Amino acid sequence: MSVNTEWKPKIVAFCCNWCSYAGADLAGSSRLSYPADVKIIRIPCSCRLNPLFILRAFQRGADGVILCGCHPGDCHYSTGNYYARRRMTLLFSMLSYLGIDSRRTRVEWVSAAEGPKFAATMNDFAKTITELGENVKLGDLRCKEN
Amino acid sequence: MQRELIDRIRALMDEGVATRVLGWKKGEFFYDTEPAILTAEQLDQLVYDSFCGPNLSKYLIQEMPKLEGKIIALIKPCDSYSFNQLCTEHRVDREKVYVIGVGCKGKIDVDKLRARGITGITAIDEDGDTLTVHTLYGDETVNRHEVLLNKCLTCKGKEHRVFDEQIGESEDTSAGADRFDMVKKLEAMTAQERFEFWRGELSKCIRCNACRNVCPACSCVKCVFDNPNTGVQNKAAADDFEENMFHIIRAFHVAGRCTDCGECSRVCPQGIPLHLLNRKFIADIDDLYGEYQAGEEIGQRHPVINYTQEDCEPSVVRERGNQA
Amino acid sequence: MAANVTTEDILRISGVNPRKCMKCGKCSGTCPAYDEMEYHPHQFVYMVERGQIDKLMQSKSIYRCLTCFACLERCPRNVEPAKLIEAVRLAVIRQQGMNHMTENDIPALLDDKLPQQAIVSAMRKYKK
Amino acid sequence: MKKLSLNSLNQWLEGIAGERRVIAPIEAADQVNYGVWTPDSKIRLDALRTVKSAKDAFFPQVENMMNFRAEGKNLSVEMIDPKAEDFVILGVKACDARSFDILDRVFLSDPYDPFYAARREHATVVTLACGRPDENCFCVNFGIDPADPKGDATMWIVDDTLYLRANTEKGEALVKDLEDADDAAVKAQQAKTREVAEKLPFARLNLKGFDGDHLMEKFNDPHWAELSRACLGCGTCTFVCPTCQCYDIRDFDTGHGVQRYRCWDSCMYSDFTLMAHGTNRPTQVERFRQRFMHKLIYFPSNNEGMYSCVGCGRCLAKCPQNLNIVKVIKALGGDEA
Amino acid sequence: MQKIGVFVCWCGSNIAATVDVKAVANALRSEPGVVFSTEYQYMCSENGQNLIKDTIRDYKLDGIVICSCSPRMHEATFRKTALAAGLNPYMVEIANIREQVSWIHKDMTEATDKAIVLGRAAIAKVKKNAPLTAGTSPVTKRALVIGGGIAGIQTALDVADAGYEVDIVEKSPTIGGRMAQLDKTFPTLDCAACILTPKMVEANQHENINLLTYSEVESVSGFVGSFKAKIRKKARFVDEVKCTGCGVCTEKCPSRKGLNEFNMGLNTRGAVYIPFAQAVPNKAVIDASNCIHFRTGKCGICEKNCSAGAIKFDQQDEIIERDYGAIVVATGFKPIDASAFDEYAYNQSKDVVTSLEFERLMNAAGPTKGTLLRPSDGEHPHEIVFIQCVGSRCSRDASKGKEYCSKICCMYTAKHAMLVREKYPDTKVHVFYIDVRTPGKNFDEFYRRAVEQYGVDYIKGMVGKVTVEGKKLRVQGSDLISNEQVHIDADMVVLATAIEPDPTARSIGTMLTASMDTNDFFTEAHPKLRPVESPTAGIFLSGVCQGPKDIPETVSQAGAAASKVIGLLSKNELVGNPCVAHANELLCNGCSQCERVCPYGAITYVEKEVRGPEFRGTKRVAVVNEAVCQGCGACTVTCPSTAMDLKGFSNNQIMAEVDAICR
Repeated sequence: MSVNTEWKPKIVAFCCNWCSYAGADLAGSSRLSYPADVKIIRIPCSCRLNPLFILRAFQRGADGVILCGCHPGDCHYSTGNYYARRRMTLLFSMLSYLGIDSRRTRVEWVSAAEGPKFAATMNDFAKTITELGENVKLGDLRCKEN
Repeated sequence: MQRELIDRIRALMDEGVATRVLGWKKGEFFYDTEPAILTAEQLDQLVYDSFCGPNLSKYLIQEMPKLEGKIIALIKPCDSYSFNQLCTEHRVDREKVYVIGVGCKGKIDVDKLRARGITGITAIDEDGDTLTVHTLYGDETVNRHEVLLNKCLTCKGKEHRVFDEQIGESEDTSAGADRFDMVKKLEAMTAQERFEFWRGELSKCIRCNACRNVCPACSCVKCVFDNPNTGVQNKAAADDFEENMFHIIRAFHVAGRCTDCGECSRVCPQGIPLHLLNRKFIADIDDLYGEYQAGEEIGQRHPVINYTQEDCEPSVVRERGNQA
Repeated sequence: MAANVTTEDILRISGVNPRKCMKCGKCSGTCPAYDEMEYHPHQFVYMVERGQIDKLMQSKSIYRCLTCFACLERCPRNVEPAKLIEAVRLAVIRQQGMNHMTENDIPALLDDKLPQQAIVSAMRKYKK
Repeated sequence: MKKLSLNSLNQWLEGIAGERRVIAPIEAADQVNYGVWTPDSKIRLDALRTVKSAKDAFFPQVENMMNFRAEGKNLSVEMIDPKAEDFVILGVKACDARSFDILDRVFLSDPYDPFYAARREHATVVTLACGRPDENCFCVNFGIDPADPKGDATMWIVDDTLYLRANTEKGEALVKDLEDADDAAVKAQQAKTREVAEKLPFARLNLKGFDGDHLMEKFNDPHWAELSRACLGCGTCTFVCPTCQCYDIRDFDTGHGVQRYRCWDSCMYSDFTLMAHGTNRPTQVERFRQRFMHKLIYFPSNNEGMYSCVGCGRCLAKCPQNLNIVKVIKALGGDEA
Repeated sequence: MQKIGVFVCWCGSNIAATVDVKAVANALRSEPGVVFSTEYQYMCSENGQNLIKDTIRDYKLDGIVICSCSPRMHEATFRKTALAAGLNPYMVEIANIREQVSWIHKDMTEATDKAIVLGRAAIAKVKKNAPLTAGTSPVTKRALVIGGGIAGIQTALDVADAGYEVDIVEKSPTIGGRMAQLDKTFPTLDCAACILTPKMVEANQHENINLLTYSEVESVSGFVGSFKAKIRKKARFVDEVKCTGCGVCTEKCPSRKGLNEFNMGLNTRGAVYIPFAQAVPNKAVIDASNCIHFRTGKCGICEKNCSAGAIKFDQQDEIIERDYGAIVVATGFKPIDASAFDEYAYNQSKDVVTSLEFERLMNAAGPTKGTLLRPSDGEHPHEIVFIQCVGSRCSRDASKGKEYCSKICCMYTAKHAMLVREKYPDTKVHVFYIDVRTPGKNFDEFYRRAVEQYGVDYIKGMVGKVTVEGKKLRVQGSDLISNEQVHIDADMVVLATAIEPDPTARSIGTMLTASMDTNDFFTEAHPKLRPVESPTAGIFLSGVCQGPKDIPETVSQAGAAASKVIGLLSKNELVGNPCVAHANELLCNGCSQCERVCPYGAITYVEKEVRGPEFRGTKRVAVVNEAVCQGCGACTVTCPSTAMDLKGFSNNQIMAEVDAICR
């Protein structure tokens, strides 16, 4: 792949409202920076993340998708993240099976108290995605800006 | 056996058990049998032979609301899993079906004969393991096992998981094959090789929806891909992505519910090995959450709508390696 | 000597972050060689942070440390003073381009009071 | 008549492909479909039936028609120029060749389809006679001679030799440099093929009554329910069919604008011709009936008796549940001729 | 086309310093559907809100997007603003350009670009929003308090005084908790028992309070206003009604093996025992693991000696199921296990004690009847070393302690030092400290009194090691001010051990789906503005379970939690969250998968007559109980046909956001 210095990854972070979105807020109020390439979408619970949304993001040009939710056992809805964990494990495995680099998808449990972890996670994920470069395998050519 | 079956069904109908039977009927050739719902008068059209490959259980869904009393259904051992799964999902009412577990010794795939260059087929004589194929261009002899449907090569065994009565002998035609062979082979490839394999296969897809429409697990009243309100409605893949999207989501939606009946691959006009997608989910489920066979019993809670607190993290996918 | 050794050098060599220190003094409270030292473990940490590397490098204190790791073991904040001391010693060695002493110098220095551990650690540190 | 050793086929094709695209039956991932030929392609002229028909070359499954670009609140429209480039489609069987005539009736009559027309105009169709029809073939019922297909040029394969005959100027231009040949071998093969074709199980279907005069009678025939019972409502038959020409026009929001494209549609689908109030063919029986009524009644009654079926046998071979047009003709057509 | 208004907030300089708010407002103005876009210094101010209200009315807006701080901060504010202007409050979306943009990015171009993208996503979402109306659910007018320490007692008393029923569930046989174990309290040095026991008695006698001691909460289901709890009342093997608390059985019991929990295991008690003299309820309890009857089937001396006939060896655990409108967590704390501190010889010498053990040694009701004696030989100690921050402020590893400051140790150590010096002026007292933290009313004065008036020797530095030298404890520490190592031969060493949440808190947190931090302290809904509420509606926090605090703070938090509970219970019904799941009957397959994943049992299936363009007839469809549904969305992803969708976070809304972000 040609190295484009202008290229910036697009990263979608789905955050559960109760833990990880609050963790992101804490990262913000603690002034812990992470790349602006990361854009957060608030969902009520990690179990709200439909695989359709992940594929949609990749279709539309996302280079990485990360789901953040409450730590297992801490789900605001008690069991949501357990379902999310199974679903995402299976989905990520399937994407990998289709030859999509599994480093483009990630799940990280971030509590409301873990602002630093949120920022660190996003920094690390953005770094990984930047290294991986543009997502060409799972994108939709029609959605490329031209 | 066909005779015995017809006699028994007629007797059941005479007893008033049911007025109709879901089975197979004769086609234009000896091999193009067709799923059919027959009344007592039409019973002579009923066929049960080596070409009754289609899984009939899904047809019961549309029969349910029409039924007064029961319907007789001919269910092969492998189809019994689909039947149970449909009962679990309340799509089929066990009480409304009189299940005749029909024996099965593997079904023949005519396309496999064609793939061997045997065309213009007019008749087949079966003698044990040997098939004599008569064609417009002469006769050929083949080993029966070699031309069985792919799904028969990973036969789930001769046991009917559900029945009211059983007729005929069954045989496990898997010959000890590991159904995850190809899944493992793919897993062992590099990501790029896997990507190319699937691109090659999925790029053939014409989005005819045969895989979806035949699938007993894909029983949605309205599929997300047909529904204009979902935002993902899609009639033909206008981009590679949409081929991936359709098949990933389809496999995901049936994950945990797929009984591995193999119909998706059987019906694909382009010969895409779609079962390898579903089987990957099955392999992962078995591996990560414990062995599970959908449709083994009625009322199971499948692994994708279940959890344990100790489940592995999604990072297991990365950790298993072979990603780059 | 040593004018060009900076705090950063010491931190890079040691991998220690002295800012984690909350100045509780437990390292010094536990140090068996405390009374032999001009600067004590907690001061080491403080002085490195303050950039007083020269003073440390010129002090005999750095050779009094037994590398027993008691300070490192006891520190509630994982500061690891012993590693800092080691790093300062290393900085001295690098400056000199040679060892503080050779193994041949050791026997003459031996006496009854010298703990066995000091000999072992001296061997480890000074052998080329 | 010209000839060419099959061994030199690639060489010949390379010559053509230097100037324009060559579309031919190519095997990829175990299936033979029409595709763009390259020297690395596995060409399969011997395949009796490609999975999809040759119609894709003129009427692809997905085709972009226009783009809308959004800049803030402003929208600009950009039409796609249907200008096509010259290409050669090679190895078209008699049935598929006939399908082009049927498609022409649809796309070249009013309203004229510029996309289809441009491709037709730029194409050189090279057909290939059948040597080995199979039990699913029934083209002879529609007056098609599998041994002598039309097109700009016609090919026959006899043993290791490819015989070629130009039928038009375009065809002549293509084959003129090849070696001249005697047509005895071709004649012999044609006789054999025609003999087999006459003996095929569906060589004599009774098409009496499949016309506009019997529309209501056929429409109301009681057999439809039984015929369609096993239908899954998939689109296999329509998508492999060389004459099915229905399409849907859809918009895709790319994020920067909208692409308006057309894609094949299938009358077997529940959302086919979906309207605001719902669908006018709510059950599969009606959808199933629509497909065959169109092929066997509506189309011929509007097109001087030309059936919208060419007897290629793809739907027979590919229907997952073994439903097909022959069963329909037999059920509705009364006695054998 | 909808009419959307966009309002970009400067948040003073919080946003405007890093984000070009004018550029954001301008960029968003050109988005399709946006008819108005502006910026303002403080959108949440009255003027800002008026601007929004006026614009909604003037432009007849269908939806608004506020680009401001986190929706967790002001979403409710702006929803109310919208409502006041006649716009459905759920037609409001927030683009978080403060926490997610201005506060974390330094580059203005980058931050502005990101703010625009987030604004676009919010616009895309709001265009797919639908007006929502909340449903209502009833409130059970009873509260459950988990934990019977001072926090639980105070909360219960306050709630009960307001006229609502309260059940206190306490796992030990008596209420009173940690405070009951204390001798004196700082900074007034009044006796803990003297101020606590009247409250314990009051709780016992209150007509609205029901004490469930020796009981544990087994499971909790339901939601705010309608919780259902299962409580296991463990068998005491003593009939609580008949037992008079006379104590004869406890004296006659021949087993003396049970460690006395109340005295921190410094002495033993009988197998049948009353935890302490002022226990409430003052009823005996049999510890079956130490009881000879339960081990051998013999003995039964207590039974023979009980004139009330209260001993019931065949008593069984009892499960009580009750409904509650609110639940208060007051699970308290315990000191950490000091045995990990080998350097202080805690495991080698009985004379190295924790502060709570020391508390018992000083207490008149303790094992030494209040005379300070060395546990090893019963002699008076003449030199005592106190070590502070044992296991507090420790970041090295979890086995060694806690990263947080335990807050109370400085003060209780000063108290101990002072009490020793007062009672035994001949005893030398040294305190090793890192910092002395005394923020609190009269706290620093108290500490200075220890130094100035009582002559306690405060040494700035830490102890490195304590070794046992015969009858002495050799303490080696550093004095950072004199810059020398000190060696003290002490008779006793007292460790000011860190405190940690009670070990039962974790399972209760899971049961209540109340979030906890990494230290197992319960998380408050907002660290400043909602400190006594858990993020889980209807769950309130009282006392140390939320974080270290002393008695006055605990009592004030208990009162605050009580007022929140009263506020909740005073309502007859609650207005629910309208962002709940909803099943499209036409699309529903009737497969029951959603029913299986719903954590609240909010989904049921019914046979229903359904009419649609493609289907008419009776079918099995999912129905969501909107009062029970909490809106997690687990069902929506389980549903393959997307028949199940979540209002406020619908598939189309989220996909619109995805599209806008990836554009």
